[in-house]
Amino acid sequence: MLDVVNLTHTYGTGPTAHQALGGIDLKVAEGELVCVVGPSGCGKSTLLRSIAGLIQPTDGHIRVRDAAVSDKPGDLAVVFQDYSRSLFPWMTVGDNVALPLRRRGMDRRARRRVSAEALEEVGLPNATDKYPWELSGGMQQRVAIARALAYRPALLLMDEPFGSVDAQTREDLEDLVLKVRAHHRMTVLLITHDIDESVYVGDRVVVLTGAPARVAAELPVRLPFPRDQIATRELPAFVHLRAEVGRLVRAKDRRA
Amino acid sequence: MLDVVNLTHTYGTGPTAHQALGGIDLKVAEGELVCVVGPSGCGKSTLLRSIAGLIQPTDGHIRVRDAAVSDKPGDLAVVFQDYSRSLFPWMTVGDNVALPLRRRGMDRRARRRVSAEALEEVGLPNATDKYPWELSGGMQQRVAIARALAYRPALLLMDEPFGSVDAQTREDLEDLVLKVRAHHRMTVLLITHDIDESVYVGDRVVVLTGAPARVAAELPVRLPFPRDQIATRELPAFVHLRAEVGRLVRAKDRRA
Amino acid sequence: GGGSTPAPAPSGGGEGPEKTTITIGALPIPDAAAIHIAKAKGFFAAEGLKVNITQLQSSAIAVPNLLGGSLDVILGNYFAIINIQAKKGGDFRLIADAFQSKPDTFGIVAPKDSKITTAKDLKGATIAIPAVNSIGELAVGSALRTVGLDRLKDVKFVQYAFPDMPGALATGKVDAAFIAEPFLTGVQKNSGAKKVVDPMSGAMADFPMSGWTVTKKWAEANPKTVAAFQRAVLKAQQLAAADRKEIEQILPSYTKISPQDASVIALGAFPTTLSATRIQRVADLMQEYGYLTEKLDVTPLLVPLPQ
Amino acid sequence: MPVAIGAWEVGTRQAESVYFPPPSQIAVRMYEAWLTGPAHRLFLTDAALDTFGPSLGRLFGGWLLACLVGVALGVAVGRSRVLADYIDPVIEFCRAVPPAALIPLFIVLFKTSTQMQVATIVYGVIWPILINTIDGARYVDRGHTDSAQVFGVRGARRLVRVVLPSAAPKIFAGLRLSLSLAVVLMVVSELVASSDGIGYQLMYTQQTFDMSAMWGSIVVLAILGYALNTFFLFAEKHILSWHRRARQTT
Amino acid sequence: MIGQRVARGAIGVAGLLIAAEAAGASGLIDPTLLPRMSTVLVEAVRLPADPDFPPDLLSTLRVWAMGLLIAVLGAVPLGLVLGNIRRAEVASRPLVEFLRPIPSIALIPLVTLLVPSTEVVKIIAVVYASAWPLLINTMYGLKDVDPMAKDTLRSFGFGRFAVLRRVSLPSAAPFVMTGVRLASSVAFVVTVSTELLAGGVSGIGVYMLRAASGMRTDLVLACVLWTGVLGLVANILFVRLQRRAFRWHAVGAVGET
Ligand SMILES: Nc1ncnc2c1ncn2[C@@H]1O[C@H](COP(=O)(O)OP(=O)(O)OP(=O)(O)O)[C@@H](O)[C@H]1O
Ligand SMILES: Nc1ncnc2c1ncn2[C@@H]1O[C@H](COP(=O)(O)OP(=O)(O)OP(=O)(O)O)[C@@H](O)[C@H]1O
Ligand SMILES: [Mg+2]
Ligand SMILES: [Mg+2]
Repeated sequence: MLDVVNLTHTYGTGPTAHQALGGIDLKVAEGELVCVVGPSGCGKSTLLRSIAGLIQPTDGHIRVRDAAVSDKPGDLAVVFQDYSRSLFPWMTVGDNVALPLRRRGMDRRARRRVSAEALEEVGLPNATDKYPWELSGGMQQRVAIARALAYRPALLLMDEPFGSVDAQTREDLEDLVLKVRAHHRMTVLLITHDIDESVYVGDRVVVLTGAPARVAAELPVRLPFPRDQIATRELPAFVHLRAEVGRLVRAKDRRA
Repeated sequence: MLDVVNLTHTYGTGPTAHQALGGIDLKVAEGELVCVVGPSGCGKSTLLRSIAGLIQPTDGHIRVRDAAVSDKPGDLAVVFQDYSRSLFPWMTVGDNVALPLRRRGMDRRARRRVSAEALEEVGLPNATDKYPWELSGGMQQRVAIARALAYRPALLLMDEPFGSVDAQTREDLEDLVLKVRAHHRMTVLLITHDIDESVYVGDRVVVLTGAPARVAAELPVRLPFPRDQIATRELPAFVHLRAEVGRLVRAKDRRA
Repeated sequence: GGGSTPAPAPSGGGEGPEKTTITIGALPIPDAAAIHIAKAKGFFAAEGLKVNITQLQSSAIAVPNLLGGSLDVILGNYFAIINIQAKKGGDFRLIADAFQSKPDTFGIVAPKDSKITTAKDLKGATIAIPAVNSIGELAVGSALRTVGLDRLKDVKFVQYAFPDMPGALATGKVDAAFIAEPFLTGVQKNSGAKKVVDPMSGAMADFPMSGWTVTKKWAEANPKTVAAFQRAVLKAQQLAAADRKEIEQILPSYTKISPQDASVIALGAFPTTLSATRIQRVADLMQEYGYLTEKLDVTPLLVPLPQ
Repeated sequence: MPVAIGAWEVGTRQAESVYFPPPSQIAVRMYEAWLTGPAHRLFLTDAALDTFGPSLGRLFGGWLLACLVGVALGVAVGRSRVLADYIDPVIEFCRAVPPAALIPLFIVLFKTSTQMQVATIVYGVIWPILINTIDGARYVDRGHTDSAQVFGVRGARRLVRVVLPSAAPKIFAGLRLSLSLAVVLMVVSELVASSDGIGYQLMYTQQTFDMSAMWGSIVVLAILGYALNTFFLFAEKHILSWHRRARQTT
Repeated sequence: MIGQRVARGAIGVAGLLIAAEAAGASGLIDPTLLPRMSTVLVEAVRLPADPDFPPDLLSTLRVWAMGLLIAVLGAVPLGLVLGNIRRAEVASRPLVEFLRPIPSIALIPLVTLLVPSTEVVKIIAVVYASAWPLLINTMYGLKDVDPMAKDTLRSFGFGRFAVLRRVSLPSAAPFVMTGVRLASSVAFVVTVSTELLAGGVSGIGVYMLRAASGMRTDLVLACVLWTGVLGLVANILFVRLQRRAFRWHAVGAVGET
C-alpha cells in the first residue's frame, strides 16, 4: 500500500538548512495500522506531510498503491497536528465535514447525512450548525477526526489526533478508529506521543529517532482483535510491549 | 490568592446562547498548584480565560490577591491550549519569549539572557533565532511554556501545556514546573487531560463536569515533595488517587 | 530697475516696479506668444521684471490661480473673464490685449466623407467644442445663426480637448468639431477632414480672444509693475504684429509645434492697443446670445497702456 | 456630522465668498433643481432624472465590470506564481498610468461614448480590487490550503470554498475602496464626450460659474458615495459575518 | 529563480508592447490618429535627452514623494485609531464617506483659490486621494488580526496601546504595505492628472500639455510610458521592502497552485 524508500527532507538551503528526515524506509501493507512514535521535533510531522504530498522529498521516493505521490493527492485523508488551523472558519462544522465528500460523488442530502453521522460518532451530535471557533479545542480536534473518517479514505494519516481530548473520549476515539478501519479496510498511519496508545491501536509500532529522523526500531504488535480498553491493557504482552517501546523511545537522545 | 465565586459565563445571546460555566466556586491559596480535569468541551478553557481577564463573567466574580480581575490583568502568565496561534510569527522564538519581560523592566541584555535560559530549560537551546513556524508542534508548545516560565508570574495559568510533546519531554516539563513553582512560590492552575499528570504535579485536583461546567469534586493530593517520576508514581497513595480521579471523571456524563 | 519712461500711474513716486518677480500663467498656444518673445528678447529684464511662466491647461483653472495668488498675471480668455466678472466671481483688470482672431484661425470641420458640407447641414449634428459655455460655443452659435439655426435646439455640444477631436471625428462620436490652429491644419492634412465653415467671420470677424489679466487689487497695489509689464508686452506685440517670423520662431520654444507646422498654420492678430470699443464687442455679443443677463461696461476694467 | 455642517455654514457665511456659498443656499438650490418634480416620481424633476440616471448606469456598469474582472484576474494571479511572474509588471505598469491620459486611446478604441466612459471607470477603479485580491488569494493560510489539497478539494470548488472566503476580508477592502473611486471616475469620464450626468453637471456649472449649483453637484456626489458605502457595509456585514464573529475578542 | 522572474516579467511587458504595435500595424488603431507603439517607444527612449524633460520628471517625482509621505504619515496612524476605537470609527464614518467620493478635479480649483502655490495644491490633491487606500487597508488589516495573538499579549498585562503596537501593527503590516503600494500608484496618477488639469511650471503632465499643444501625440504617449515605468520601479522597491520586512508573512502561506 505505502512504500517509503530512503525518504530525505531538508528545510531551507544554505547555512540555515535543517535536515529533518535522514533517509526513512517504511512499508505499510494494505489495511495495516502503523503507529509512529518519537521525540518531539524529530520529524514525524514532516514524514506525514511528505506522504500526503504536501512537501516534496529532497531525496528518496514515496509510492502509494504503486503510484508515485505527486501534488495531486491520492485517496487519502489527514488529521493535522494543528487541527484548529485546518478547519475552515467560514463554514459551519457540518459543512467542514461535508466539504470533501463531494469527491465521493455524494449528493447534498447524502453529504449532510454522512457528515451528521460522523459528528455523532465523535461525540458532537449538536455541533453541526456551529462554527469551528465556537467549539472548544478538543471539540475542534474531534471535528477534524470526523472529517477524515467520514471521507473513508484508503489511507488515513493522523498526527497526534487525540492530544486534546479527555481520557474517556480518547479511548472512545481509539476504538472508533479501530472499528472504522476494520469495517472499511483502511490503511492507517498514526503519530502519537502516548506509548500505551501506540501499542493499543497499532498492528506495528515504528520508533523514530531525531535530528535527522531515522527509523530506530519496528515492533510488531501481536495482540488479539477485537481489542478492549480494559482487557487488552491487562494482557502481559501489552504490558511488556509498552515497556519495550518506552525503553526504545527513551534510549535515544531525545533532544533534537 | 485566587478566589472564584459563582462564576458564570454564557457565550452569545438569544436562542443560540450557550452557557459554558454554571456557577463555579474555586479558591486557590498562595503557592498552591491546582490541576483541573474534566471532559472535553466542559468549560475548562473558558474558566481559564475568565481568570486571565480575557472574557467577562456573565455573573459571579473573580478576585486575584483581593483585587477584582478587570480587563487589565494582574501579574499572571498564560500558556494557551492553541499555543501555535499564541506565538507571534513575525518574531524569532527568542523575541517571543523576551517580549513580556519588558513589563518586568529588564533591559535588552537581561531579556535576552532570561529568554535563552528559559528556552534551554524546555530543551530548545538552539531555537532562539528561529521563527515559530520553523519549529515542530511540540517545540512551539515548549516555546509557549518557556515564555510563561521566564515571566515568573505570581499566577501561572496553563491549558493542556504538555499535550504535544513526547512522554520523556513531558515528564521533564512536569518536573520543571514543580521546580520553578517551588523556587519562586508561584501559584499555578493547570488544565490537563492526563489523570496521572494531574495527580503527579498537583497539590489538589479539581474535577469539573460539563454543560455547563460545575465543580464535581476536589481531591487534595497528599503526596510528599520532592516528587519523582518513578518513585512517586509507585506510591500506593498515587495509584489509589489516580484511580479515584479516573472514576470521578468517567462517572459524569462526559458528552457536553 | 529700468524705468526709462516715466511712470504713468497717478500714484507716482519712487523708482522701479513694486514687485519685480511676477508669475504669469498662460496656455501653450499662439495667443501667448508675446510674453515668450518679451522674455526671450529681454524686454522684461529691461523693465526690471523677472518673470516665471506657468503652463496652464485651460482658462477655467487660470482664474482660481489668479484669485488664489499663485499667479500674478494670466492670459485671460475674454469670454471667461467677462463671464466671471459679471457674476461677481472676481474683480479683474485687463492690462494688455493679447490675441484676436483672423480668418482660418478656427474652423468647424467634418470628416472627409461626411454629408455635412455647409453650415446648414449642421442641423441635428453633434459638435465637439473644447469647453461648454465658452468662446467656442459662442462662435459656433453665431455661425449657426447666420444660416437660421439655433445652437440650443438644433445641435448638441459635447466637450473634447483639441488633440482628441480628430479621433472623435474619425470614429463618428461627433459629426463636426470646432477646432483651432494648429489642430485645424493638422486634421485637414492627416485625416482629410474638410472645413465646413469659418466661425470667425461675419459678426465674429476679427474677434478679441484673450488679454493679459490681473486682479483689481493687484493692479492697484502694483501700478508700476503693471506699467512695466505693459511696456514689455507692447514691444513684443509690436514685433509679433509686424513679422510672423517672430512667432514662428518663438512657438517651438514653448509648445511642441514643430518649426514646419509653425510656418504653415494660420495665425491671428496681435493687437498693439487696448481698446475698450473692441473688447466691448465680446460683452455685447455674450449678452445677445444670453450668456450675460445684463449689459456689462468693460471700460472700467481696462488699465490704459502707458503712452 | 452636525458639527461639521454647522462649522461649514458659519465659516462660509463669515467668508462671504461667491466660491464658497453656505450649505443652506446650496440646499435650496439643489431642492429647486432636482426635488420639485411630481410626487409619483419621488419629487424628482426631469433634470434630476436626466442627470442621475445615466451617471448611475455608468457607475454601476463600470464598477460591476471592474469587480468581476478584478476578482477573477486577481485570484488567477494570486494563485499562480507563473502567471504572476508574467503579468505582475504589466499590472504595476498600467496602474500608474492616469486614466485621463488614456482618453485619447479610449476615444479611438471604443465605438460609443458610453463604452468609452465605462472603460475609463473600469480602468480607474480596478486596481484596488485587483491588488487586494491578488494579495488575499496569494496568502491563504497554509493550514487551509493543505487541508483543501489532501481532501482533494480542487479547481473551482477550491476557489469558491477556500480561496475566495479566505481572501474575502481583503477583497472587501478593495471593493470598498473602489466603490467611492468609481464615483470619482464617473465624474472624470463625464468630463469628456458627455452631455449628461452628474460629472457633466459639475463641469458645466463650473464653466457657467454657477457656484451653488456646482456645490450642489459635489454634495450629490458625497451623498451618493455615502449611500453606496452604507449599502456596501450592510452587504459586507452579512457576507463576512463569520469573519467578524471569529475575530472578535471579548 | 530571480533571473527567471525577471525574464518572465520582461516577456509579459514585451507581450503588451507587441500587442499594442500589432493593433497599430493591423489597422485596428488608425495610425493617423494614434502613433504606432514603436514610434512611441523610440520617443520614450529619446525623452531624457530633451532638456525640458528631466526637470519635469524630477518635479513630478518630488510631488509624488512628498504627497505619498504625508499621506502615509497621516492616514496610517488615523487608520490605526479608527480601526481600534470603534466609537471613533462610527463617529467619523459619515465625514469620511462623504469626503471619499469627491473627485480631486472638483476640489483643485477650490483649493487653488485658497492656496497660493501650485506645488502645494498638487501635494494636497495627492495626499487627499492617496490617503483613502491607506486608511481603508489599515482599518481592514486591523480587523484581520488574530484575536488569539492579542489575547496573549493582554494576558501578560500589556495595555491597549502596547497590544496595538506589538501585535496589531506587525500583523496588519503586510496589508498596510499593500495599501502603501496602492497609494503609491494613486499618487502617481493624481500627480500627473493634476499637472494635466492645472498645469504648473514643470512636471510630466506639464510636458504632456506642451506636447499636446503641438499635436505630438507620440510624445504624450511616451510620457504615459514613463509614468508607467516610474510606477513599476516604485512598486519593485516597495515589494523588495515588503519581502524583507515581512518574510514571516509569505512563508506561512503558499503561493503555488
Ligand atoms: N517550515 C520549517 N522550516 C524549517 N524547519 C522546520 C520547518 N518545519 C519543521 N522544521 C524542523 O524540522 C524538524 C522536524 O519537525 P516536525 O514538525 O516534523 O517534528 P515532529 O516530529 O512532528 O515534532 P512534534 O512531535 O513536536 O510535532 C524540527 O526540528 C523543526 O524545527
Ligand atoms: N467563542 C465561543 N462561542 C460560542 N461557544 C463557545 C465559544 N468558545 C467555547 N464555546 C463553547 O463553550 C463550551 C466550553 O468550551 P471550552 O473551550 O471552555 O471547553 P474546554 O473544557 O476547554 O474543552 P477542551 O478540553 O476540549 O479544550 C463548549 O461547549 C464550546 O462549544
Ligand atoms: Mg509534529
Ligand atoms: Mg480547552
